Amino acid sequence: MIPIAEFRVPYTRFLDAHGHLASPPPDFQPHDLLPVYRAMALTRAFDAKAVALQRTGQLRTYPSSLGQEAVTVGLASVMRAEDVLLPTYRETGAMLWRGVRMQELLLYWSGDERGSDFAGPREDFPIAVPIASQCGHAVGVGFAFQYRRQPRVAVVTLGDGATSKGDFYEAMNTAGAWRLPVVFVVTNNQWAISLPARKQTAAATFAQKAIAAGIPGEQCDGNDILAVRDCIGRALERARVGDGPSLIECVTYRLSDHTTADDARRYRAQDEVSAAWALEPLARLRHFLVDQKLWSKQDEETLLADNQAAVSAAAADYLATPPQALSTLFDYLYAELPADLAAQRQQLLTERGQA
Amino acid sequence: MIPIAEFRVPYTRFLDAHGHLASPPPDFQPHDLLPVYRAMALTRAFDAKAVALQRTGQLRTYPSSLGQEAVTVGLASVMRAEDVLLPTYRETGAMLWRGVRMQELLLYWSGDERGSDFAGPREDFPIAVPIASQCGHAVGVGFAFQYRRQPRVAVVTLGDGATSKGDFYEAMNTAGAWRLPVVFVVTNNQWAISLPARKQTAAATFAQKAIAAGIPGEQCDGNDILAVRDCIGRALERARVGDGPSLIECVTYRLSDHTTADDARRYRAQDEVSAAWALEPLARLRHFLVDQKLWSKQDEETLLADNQAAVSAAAADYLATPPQALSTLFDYLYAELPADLAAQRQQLLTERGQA
Amino acid sequence: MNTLTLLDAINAALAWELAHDDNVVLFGEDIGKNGGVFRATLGLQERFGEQRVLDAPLAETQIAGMAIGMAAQGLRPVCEIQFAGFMYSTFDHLINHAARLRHRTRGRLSCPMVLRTPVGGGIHAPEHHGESPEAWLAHTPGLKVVSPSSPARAYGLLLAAIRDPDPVIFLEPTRLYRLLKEPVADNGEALPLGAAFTLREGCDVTLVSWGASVLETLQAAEQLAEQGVSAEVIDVASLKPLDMPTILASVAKTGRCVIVHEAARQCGVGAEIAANLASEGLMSLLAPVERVTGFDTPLPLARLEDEYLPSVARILAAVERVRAY
Amino acid sequence: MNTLTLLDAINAALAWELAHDDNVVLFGEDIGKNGGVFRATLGLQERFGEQRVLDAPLAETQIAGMAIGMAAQGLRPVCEIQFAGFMYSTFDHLINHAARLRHRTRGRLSCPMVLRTPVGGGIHAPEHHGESPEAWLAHTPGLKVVSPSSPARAYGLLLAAIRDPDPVIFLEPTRLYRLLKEPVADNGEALPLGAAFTLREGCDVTLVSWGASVLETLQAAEQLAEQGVSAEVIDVASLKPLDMPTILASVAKTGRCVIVHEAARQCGVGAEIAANLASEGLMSLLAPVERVTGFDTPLPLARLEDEYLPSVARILAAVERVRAY
Ligand SMILES: Cc1ncc(C[n+]2csc(CCOP(=O)(O)OP(=O)(O)O)c2C)c(N)n1
Ligand SMILES: Cc1ncc(C[n+]2csc(CCOP(=O)(O)OP(=O)(O)O)c2C)c(N)n1
Ligand SMILES: [Mg+2]
Ligand SMILES: [Mg+2]
Repeated sequence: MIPIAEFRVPYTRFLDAHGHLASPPPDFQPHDLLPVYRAMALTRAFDAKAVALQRTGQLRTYPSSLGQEAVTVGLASVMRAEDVLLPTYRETGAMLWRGVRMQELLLYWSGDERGSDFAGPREDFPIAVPIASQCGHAVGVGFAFQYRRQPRVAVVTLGDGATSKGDFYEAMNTAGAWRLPVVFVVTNNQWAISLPARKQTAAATFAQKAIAAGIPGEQCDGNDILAVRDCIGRALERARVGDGPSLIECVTYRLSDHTTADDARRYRAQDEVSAAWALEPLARLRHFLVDQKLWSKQDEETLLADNQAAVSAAAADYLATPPQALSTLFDYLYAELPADLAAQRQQLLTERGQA
Repeated sequence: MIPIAEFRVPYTRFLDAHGHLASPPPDFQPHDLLPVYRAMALTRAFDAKAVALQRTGQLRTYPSSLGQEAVTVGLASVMRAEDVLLPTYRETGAMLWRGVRMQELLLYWSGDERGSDFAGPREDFPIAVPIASQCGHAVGVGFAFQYRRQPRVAVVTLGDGATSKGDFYEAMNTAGAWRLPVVFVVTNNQWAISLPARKQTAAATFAQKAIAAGIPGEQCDGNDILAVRDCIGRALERARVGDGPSLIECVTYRLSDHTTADDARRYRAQDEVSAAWALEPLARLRHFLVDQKLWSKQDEETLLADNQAAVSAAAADYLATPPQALSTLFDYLYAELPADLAAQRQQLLTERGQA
Repeated sequence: MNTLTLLDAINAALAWELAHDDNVVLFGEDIGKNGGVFRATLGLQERFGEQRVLDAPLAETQIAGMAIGMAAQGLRPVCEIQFAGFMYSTFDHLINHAARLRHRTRGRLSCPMVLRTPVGGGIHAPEHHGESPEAWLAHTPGLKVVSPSSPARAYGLLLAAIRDPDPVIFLEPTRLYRLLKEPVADNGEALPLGAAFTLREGCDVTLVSWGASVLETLQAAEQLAEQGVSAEVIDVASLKPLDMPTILASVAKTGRCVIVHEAARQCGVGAEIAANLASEGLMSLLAPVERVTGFDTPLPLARLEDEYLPSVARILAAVERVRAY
Repeated sequence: MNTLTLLDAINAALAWELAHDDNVVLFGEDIGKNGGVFRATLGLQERFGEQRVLDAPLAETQIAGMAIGMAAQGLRPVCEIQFAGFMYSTFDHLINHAARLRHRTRGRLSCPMVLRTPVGGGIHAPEHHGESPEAWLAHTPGLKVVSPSSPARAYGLLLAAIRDPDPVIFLEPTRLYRLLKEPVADNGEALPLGAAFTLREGCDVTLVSWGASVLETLQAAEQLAEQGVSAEVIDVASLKPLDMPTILASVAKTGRCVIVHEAARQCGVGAEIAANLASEGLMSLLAPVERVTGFDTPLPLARLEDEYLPSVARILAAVERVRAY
């Protein structure tokens, strides 16, 4: 049997678990990582605050991204403002980097639609709850860029679990066939609620799923911010110059419960979690920055205090937000409210003494 | 960048376009191919008859499998009777081999549900019209075999176009994760109605789509009956002994229009079709058998006459089949007819003077 | 003014919008060189190029999903699902996303897409090629759902659908594609969405229908006229939003209503119309509301297909019952 | 007899069938060790093993598709879709295959599967976690659709669903999962599918509901009783087939009907019931049929969710209107 096709899935890591850099990526400027580090730390502070708010009944179900900050901030930090992000519910770091405000995220997770009306990246998609459905949308966004000859890229994120959905493959395949500027980022945090990644698929990597679509697939250490930025950066560049879509798998770990409604101790061993803590991205990057003399204990203390203040201020803003009007049940469904709905709207307002 | 995974897609061909055998597959007995050749020829005769019936208003839309006989007969000829086939609409050769009667196929294509009530392989699935949906069912059938520890295999066929549907990937992935006895056969006949395979996907082969699911994927010359039987035979064996699913891509060519409702001259060049005729499977196998002194001109003439007679007899049987009762609109929907439907049934029969 | 079939009218409306709005993009299976399996898009790829009229890979979920992405970016995607029976895998996108994008983002993003698909039985095609999905769609908040019953209405409503700022599902009655011709002014003039069309005035009974069944409904009205019974015929045309005021006004006049549709009866759009008659129209009703519909079974294969579809005879029998009441 | 929540009752019914029928296999996302996100399958994998209670990869289309394959092979697959909002991608399989396999093969193959999924709002979960899909399903010929409103009915109807030879969609009202307890005899006795339950007899007005809304409907009836109004309360329970005789008989007695459901109004199951009242029940009706339903909008996010759901006040107002008529 002659092989008719051969494939390799490359793996990228620069920073080891101790923050030690063997060889740097091309054009690497360590101080570029300072804002990235700050954003990762802010994301972690925000997650902690959100969980605390939920625990005290001030927020609804919340999915923490604890441990995944290198992926979320990393991918956003190499995107351009005019690119479009199509996020899952665990992309807090990416959304914050791109300008979504913390109050908006809190509003969203409190069950208030205004949380998806970002003042910031106006063309970014809202959080997609139906797993993998955002992949299809990303291809449409990528098509619009290609159609208008704009050098922009649609970046869509999904989890390891999401790769089992047909939507993902259909999207990759169409993006490949039409050579569209789309980057698929699979955040392999090793769990899909209670299902470990090794039971999700017989595939050894998630990156190799790209081969099905005939597009480049790479795996990187998703706790190594350099690797994330390098791999996704190159994928963005390929997409931008017309070389089509790519898939990047970032291997990380979900250090938190699936959401605040979940108790991961029911289904996964504590020592697995402890081992994963040793690989987490924030400490790793801090070690590197400290080694490079770019970061000090003092810097760290200031940062923690600043983040705490920022997060608390956002929470206060969020809590002070007046409720949405009742009529908003109807007001945004269509550009113009059809007559039958106008009647239902009127009925509700009358019933509730608002008309 | 270190490769973290590497893959090869093997290609198999034994008989070249002239029916010349370079080296035989293991345990090869040329005379085993005689019934296979006969079945391929019968399939071709049946297809011609069905098209003729359609052209004379005696059959509805019919999808010919002209040129694909090595795939359809080949795959069925290496299955066991107790395996289950989940076919598309272009698997005439496989269905006939497995015992579906020609009259039943004609009934089906005339728009009569009884055509799917095969007297023959009672557990085989009916023809699936919604593209790729049968893939999901096959995984369930394979599960039932595994669950009952039966050494049986579910064989599901799909086209090159069908590989763009998410159903296919979801099915392969689940079959892989659960190591189920399922063989996915992709008949790459190079066209999905008017879309050529190269526009269906950026993937260089359809076999490589297996890599996404972490299961073996192989490509073979689908016009070489030896290659088809070898590849699918090995895949069946792996499945049967508990080694899980495989994907086999058989490269062939749709020599006919998509269906009798289609006119392929609208979208494909005649010289492509002529070139494909030079590779077709029936003549190739005949040349081989003649070379082996297993087949003569006389044999061929007898076969053609026999097939003609069989096909005409089947057509006559089909045309003589009395129509289904009106009440069959209702009679098979549920095991027991609910009261509301009983009323609708009664209404229809009364209206039509049958009650 | 050219005399067009419904298919020609659709082709003309698509061509008009492609010519007048650069944001309009067509895609679907086999719609390019092949012009679609019914030829609704015949010649459009040749005329407007492969960037504007695209053959999509065989993946309906993706077709709907990508339409949403394009629409959110301000394009006006018009996608085709080859047959309605293959659109069920788009429901997740239609229900969870297309219909909600504007609502979810408080108007920041919106979804001005059109999904066209042939619907209805009677052409004796294979299984799944004659489905009538309008009720599922009409039950979906955030969508608009339209089905024309004549070339001129097809032309005007399709233009309106493409120009509408929200997602519109455009259901094309396959059976009518080539059956009737009428003069259609190809002048880019749209018809309003959300308005029913009174095709024939009458005072004895109101016949309500849409899509291909309008044909048999009109034939029934014709035969009734010969018997001296004056039937008002309403083509609902918009299944969502539904123009109940027109129907209620008619029934206020006639006191009797027969609703005709091909889709299965239970929870069909006919149920919604009858339910409104049972509430807002109750006092007008001089007789029970009759529904002449497909049975609560799948559409049978070709041989028995015609037994399933509402026939003129069944409509007349229902009229007879409501009149005799 | 143990006092069980609706969740306990479902767990008990599943355990009973697993213990008594080797062909029963459960699968779905997170139903194994985790016992499902609501814990409906708690302890079942441990008790019956990983071959009978399986965690499926995250792929709803496939979950439905494989249930069909299993069922065709004579197993009794009971699959779980984690939330109803994620079931739309199963519609292709449900409509085109599960509902038609027996019909298509003239009875040669059949599809005795159950698809369980939590439905309905009111628990303030994230978006898509509170959908009410019953009307889409009830419009699908070949399916059966059930939704229980009490622990005992959940137990008996789920047993019936699993034993039924045809595909049954079992809609579990999330809001009731842990809200009520009642004594349930865990004796393997099924309740009939296709029969409504009259929960309360009365003669002034008929209140018809199903699923979680039965709760508010009963509360409204209670308050009406205090005002001297006697309301009959019917839990439809089976959305398909629909037990219209029970409803018609009740309205024949009361002359007034208010239908209560969470799903959007247009083409909801309430429309079907009202449509039947407008035909077969017309002469019983002393007042317009009222529907108290979700609005024709998506269920809003948590903050406004309760404004969407039919409340006791809205039911009472509707009763007031039909009584004042
Ligand atoms: C289509 C769909 N099915 C099920 C769910 C429920 N659900 C929410 S998150 C989740 C697991 C997702 O896992 P993964 O893709 O790995 O992302 P992660 O949560 O690990 O970030 C599931 C099953 C959903 N939201 N959408
Ligand atoms: C889900 C679905 N979409 C569309 C169709 C219409 N259709 C029938 S055959 C076909 C092309 C299939 O191509 P391929 O899978 O290559 O099989 P082939 O016809 O070449 O054997 C299409 C689009 C369908 N039957 N089902
Ligand atoms: Mg995950
Ligand atoms: Mg093909």
